Amino acid sequence: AAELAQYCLMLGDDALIYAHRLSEWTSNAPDLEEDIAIANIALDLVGQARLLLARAAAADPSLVPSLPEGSPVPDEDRLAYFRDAGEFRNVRLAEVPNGDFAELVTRLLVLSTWRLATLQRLVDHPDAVLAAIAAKGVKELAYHRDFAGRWFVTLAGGTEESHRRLTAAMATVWPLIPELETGTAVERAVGVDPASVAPEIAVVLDQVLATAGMATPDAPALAGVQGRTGRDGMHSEALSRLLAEMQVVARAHPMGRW
Amino acid sequence: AAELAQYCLMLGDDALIYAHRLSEWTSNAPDLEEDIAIANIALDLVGQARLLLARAAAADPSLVPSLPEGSPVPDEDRLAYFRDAGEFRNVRLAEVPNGDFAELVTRLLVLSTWRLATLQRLVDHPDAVLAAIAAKGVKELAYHRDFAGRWFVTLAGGTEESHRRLTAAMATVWPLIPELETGTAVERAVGVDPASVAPEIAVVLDQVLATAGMATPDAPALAGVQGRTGRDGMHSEALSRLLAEMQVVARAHPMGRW
Amino acid sequence: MQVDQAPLEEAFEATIAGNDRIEPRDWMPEKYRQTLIRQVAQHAHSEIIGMQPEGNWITRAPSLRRKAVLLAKVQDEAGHGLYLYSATETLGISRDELTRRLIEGKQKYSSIFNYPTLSYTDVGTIGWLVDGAAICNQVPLCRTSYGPYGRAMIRICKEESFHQRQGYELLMTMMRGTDEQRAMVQESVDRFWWPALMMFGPPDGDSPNTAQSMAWGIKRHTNDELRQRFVDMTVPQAKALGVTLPDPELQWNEERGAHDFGEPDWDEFWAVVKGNGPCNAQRMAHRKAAYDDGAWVREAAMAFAARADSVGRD
Amino acid sequence: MQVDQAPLEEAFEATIAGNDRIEPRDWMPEKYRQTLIRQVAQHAHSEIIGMQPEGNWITRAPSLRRKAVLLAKVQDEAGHGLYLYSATETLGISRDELTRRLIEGKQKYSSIFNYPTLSYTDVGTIGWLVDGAAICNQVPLCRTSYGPYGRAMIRICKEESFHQRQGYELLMTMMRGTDEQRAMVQESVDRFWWPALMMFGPPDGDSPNTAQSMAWGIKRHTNDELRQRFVDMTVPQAKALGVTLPDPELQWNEERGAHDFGEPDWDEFWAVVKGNGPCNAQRMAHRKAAYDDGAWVREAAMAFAARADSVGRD
Repeated sequence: AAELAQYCLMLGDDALIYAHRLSEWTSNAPDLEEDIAIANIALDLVGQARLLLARAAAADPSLVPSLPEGSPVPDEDRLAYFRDAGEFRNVRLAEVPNGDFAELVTRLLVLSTWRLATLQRLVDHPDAVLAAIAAKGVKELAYHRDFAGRWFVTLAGGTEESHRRLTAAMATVWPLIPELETGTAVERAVGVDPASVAPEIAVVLDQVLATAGMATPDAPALAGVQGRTGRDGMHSEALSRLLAEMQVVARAHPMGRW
Repeated sequence: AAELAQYCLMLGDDALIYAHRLSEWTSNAPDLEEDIAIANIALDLVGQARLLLARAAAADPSLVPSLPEGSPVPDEDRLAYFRDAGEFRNVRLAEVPNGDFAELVTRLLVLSTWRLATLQRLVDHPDAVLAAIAAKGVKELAYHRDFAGRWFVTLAGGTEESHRRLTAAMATVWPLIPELETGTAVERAVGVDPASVAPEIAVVLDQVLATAGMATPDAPALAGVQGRTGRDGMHSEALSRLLAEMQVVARAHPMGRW
Repeated sequence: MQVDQAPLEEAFEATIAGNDRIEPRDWMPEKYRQTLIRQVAQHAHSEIIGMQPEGNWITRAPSLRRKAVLLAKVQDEAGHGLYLYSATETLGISRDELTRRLIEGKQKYSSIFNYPTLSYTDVGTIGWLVDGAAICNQVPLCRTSYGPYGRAMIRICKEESFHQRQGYELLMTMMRGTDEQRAMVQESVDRFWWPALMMFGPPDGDSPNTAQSMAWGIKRHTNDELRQRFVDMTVPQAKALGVTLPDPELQWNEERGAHDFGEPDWDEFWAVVKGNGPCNAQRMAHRKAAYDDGAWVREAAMAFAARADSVGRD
Repeated sequence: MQVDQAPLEEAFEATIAGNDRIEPRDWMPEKYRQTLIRQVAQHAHSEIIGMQPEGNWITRAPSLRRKAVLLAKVQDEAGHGLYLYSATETLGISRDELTRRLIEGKQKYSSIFNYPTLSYTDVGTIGWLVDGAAICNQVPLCRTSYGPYGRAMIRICKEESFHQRQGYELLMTMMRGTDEQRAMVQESVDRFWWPALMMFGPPDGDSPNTAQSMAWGIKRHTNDELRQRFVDMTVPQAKALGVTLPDPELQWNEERGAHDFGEPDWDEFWAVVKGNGPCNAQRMAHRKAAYDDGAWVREAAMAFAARADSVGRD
């Protein structure tokens, strides 16, 4: 159960943290249609995060940060708002600061391709709750990937400027892909081994890149610290800043009702 | 004593909050000399803030936020780190987000001219502590104003681009000047009535603008909310975001020693 | 060559008189068209600018449930903007042109969005008071004489009243929380009460366009009528919530069967309308930055579509 | 026309042999000049890039006293960068050219700054371990053969050792704080210990330039000698602090009169040197953005100065 909880935390944190980055786009997108679509994707991911964090808390209550006696803050929010950066288990690609719209499209393409492949395999997971979360998520992720894929092709074949920006975005996103594929003992034990989905991700990305006429960047992996990366709680400098913002109101009111 | 404390809080918060904005420039300035100069100005203002907040706490201990029994956090830090946005008394010009270097120069010119004129009058204040803080501050502020004034003239007479940016910066800064000159009952009672320094500020700014060949912007005052502005605890949306960052580590450790 | 407009005008007047809808293909007086463009565009702009004050708190929402609710609400506002721009486009003007008019300050948006949101509580207060006032203004517009506008309003009003209930529910929940939370609710209501009353526009005596708009069936009630309706609706809600409305003159008038209430600060109102509110410059700068930053994306999409199109035609 | 270099070379060698300083006007071998440019520029770049990891915490410093200390420290680093660029300029290359070489990745900076700062504690750890290691490297450089470099190092070392004491004092204070704070100190030391050891460069066997640099008096000790000195200096400090250094092989060797210690992960070292550390791209992007954003200011200053100059000459 402790491992299942850890695994749900990983998937939940990916969703929560990337939803935060997506939500920063609200009222800043290139046009209304994209503003709505991005908010929608963020909303799906917040929904997934809630279910996954709740599942993690149920599977291993010892994970849940304790608050003063009588606090009405529910478990999902204790996990979201009362953990520090080193306790988050998301991959770093979910947390790095936003760039331009090309960066959004590229990152979303990679993350949604990866997450879709993962959730598809979790649909039959022995844990019925996780399986149900995955089944719901698969439909959502298919839309996310489709949105990203269409824009990826559009930007690739749009103007010189959009092509240039997409190339730059790929250079920043690609070094974070190996981290997605490495995986941890927990993932291998109770979830989907990322190494086993890596070939599928490669096929999908190759296909999109081929359609778009973009070359795969030849970028080495972004190193961790002593081999440890996001899944191990070793993050980039960006995460603590993100959390300072995300958690500020909740932490000011540990006894608050919302 | 309550009014003196409030007054020290106003002057202290101006220094603390603007020092924060200045410190955001660290490692981002146009050249090393400016990076050093801006850090120096921020450092002077942090120093002034510490003395003023400590004086406020001593003059009216009821102002100081209470922390758990036995907390070693000193009064100056309780005031800096454990008040919410609505309890800060700085003018809004101190808190609005940074723009480009022209904005830095313009804002610093206005704020340092105003603060220098104020501190010069406080040198003879009946409160010996405040008078001493003012005497020290006058020397520092003279340097800040000089730095800003020289760059103001340089940007005005530099390139078309720098002239255009300076004009735009003035358009964002000028609407916040009337708030500096309005003043509150507290300032009139125990400090320097801002209305009484307004003519001197106008003379200095006119002089700098004349040397630079820049026209005074014809900008109406930035309104408050129901007539209330920074001195009344009514701030812009930027302050709560600034504080979320500034206070995050201190608030996570109310019993911490640093 | 002058076409004889008399029969067209007669048909238009008959439609208005019969409370029927004018549709995009129908003839309409140029002033009617311009008035509608101004009003519907202003409404659309209000939805888009209105995303900012609440959007300010999405990343800081204090629970995941509230984060989802707020994200969905701000997304709805973008959706409303979209319908309303579409309705305006049926009057012969493009969304891009409307956006340019907004950014250049040639068209306005609701002044309420020029006030800052200073705590998360403001999300609830905006839902309760601001959406509440908007609904009072908008429900009659569901019967407005221009078809596309009326139909957009029906959908929008349904969602707005959902938002209003969500806002009220947030405040109600906070009132059951800590003393600090209750104080936050009161403080927020104190700040938004008067600006909410101003949302109905100046007193009838100072509202020169009202008469014509009512004659055309674009508007259905005067500003003061709607303001009174809002106050009467809100006072019992405030009581149930346990907050005080910051108006010492507010009291029930048995004779009128309505509440008496104080006069908003109309100087403040006009200052904000003229662009000098606390956030006008900030809201416009934000909108302009998003529009400018997105230009290359819109251009890329157009270039891509044009290429796909020309390939399709080959 | 070939000048006879023999007497010049002889004079140069004599100066080196006598442990005297080479000054900018003195003749020097071209390879000596190039080696110095590379080394002093790398040192200057390290100071400038080194502002970022600590600067990351200025706005979040948990007390006003610490905020002032940190601001002053990062400012000192900018100052060190300034002296060192000036020293490099005496070798006939401009600061602007050096900055371009940095941004284009043609010159390096110390790899330690490619590790992230993940808590405020890292400010203390960097002061203690990173500045500590820097001092071990730099104290001998005060006697380096090139005059301007040696004199800059004297001033820099004085300030660095002040920073080192401040960093150690922060950690010491935190160790007297809460359990959580003590855990933060240990976690931070665990992350920085090995990268600090790597600051002395690869093992002597893999350091091909060391011999020539020592012969020229640019360098005074081998990498391994300095690393040993650092370990021996730091172990008792760690004990006084109450933290464990994360090396199971670390122990006093009575025979050698020095500590034995484990081997750093040299694969990690070379990966970071080659640009693939956790923050290389981020640090370079930050530096490049600041440089690019400042271009219009530097141009304005030059244009203004040129105008003032031409007026002065009229």
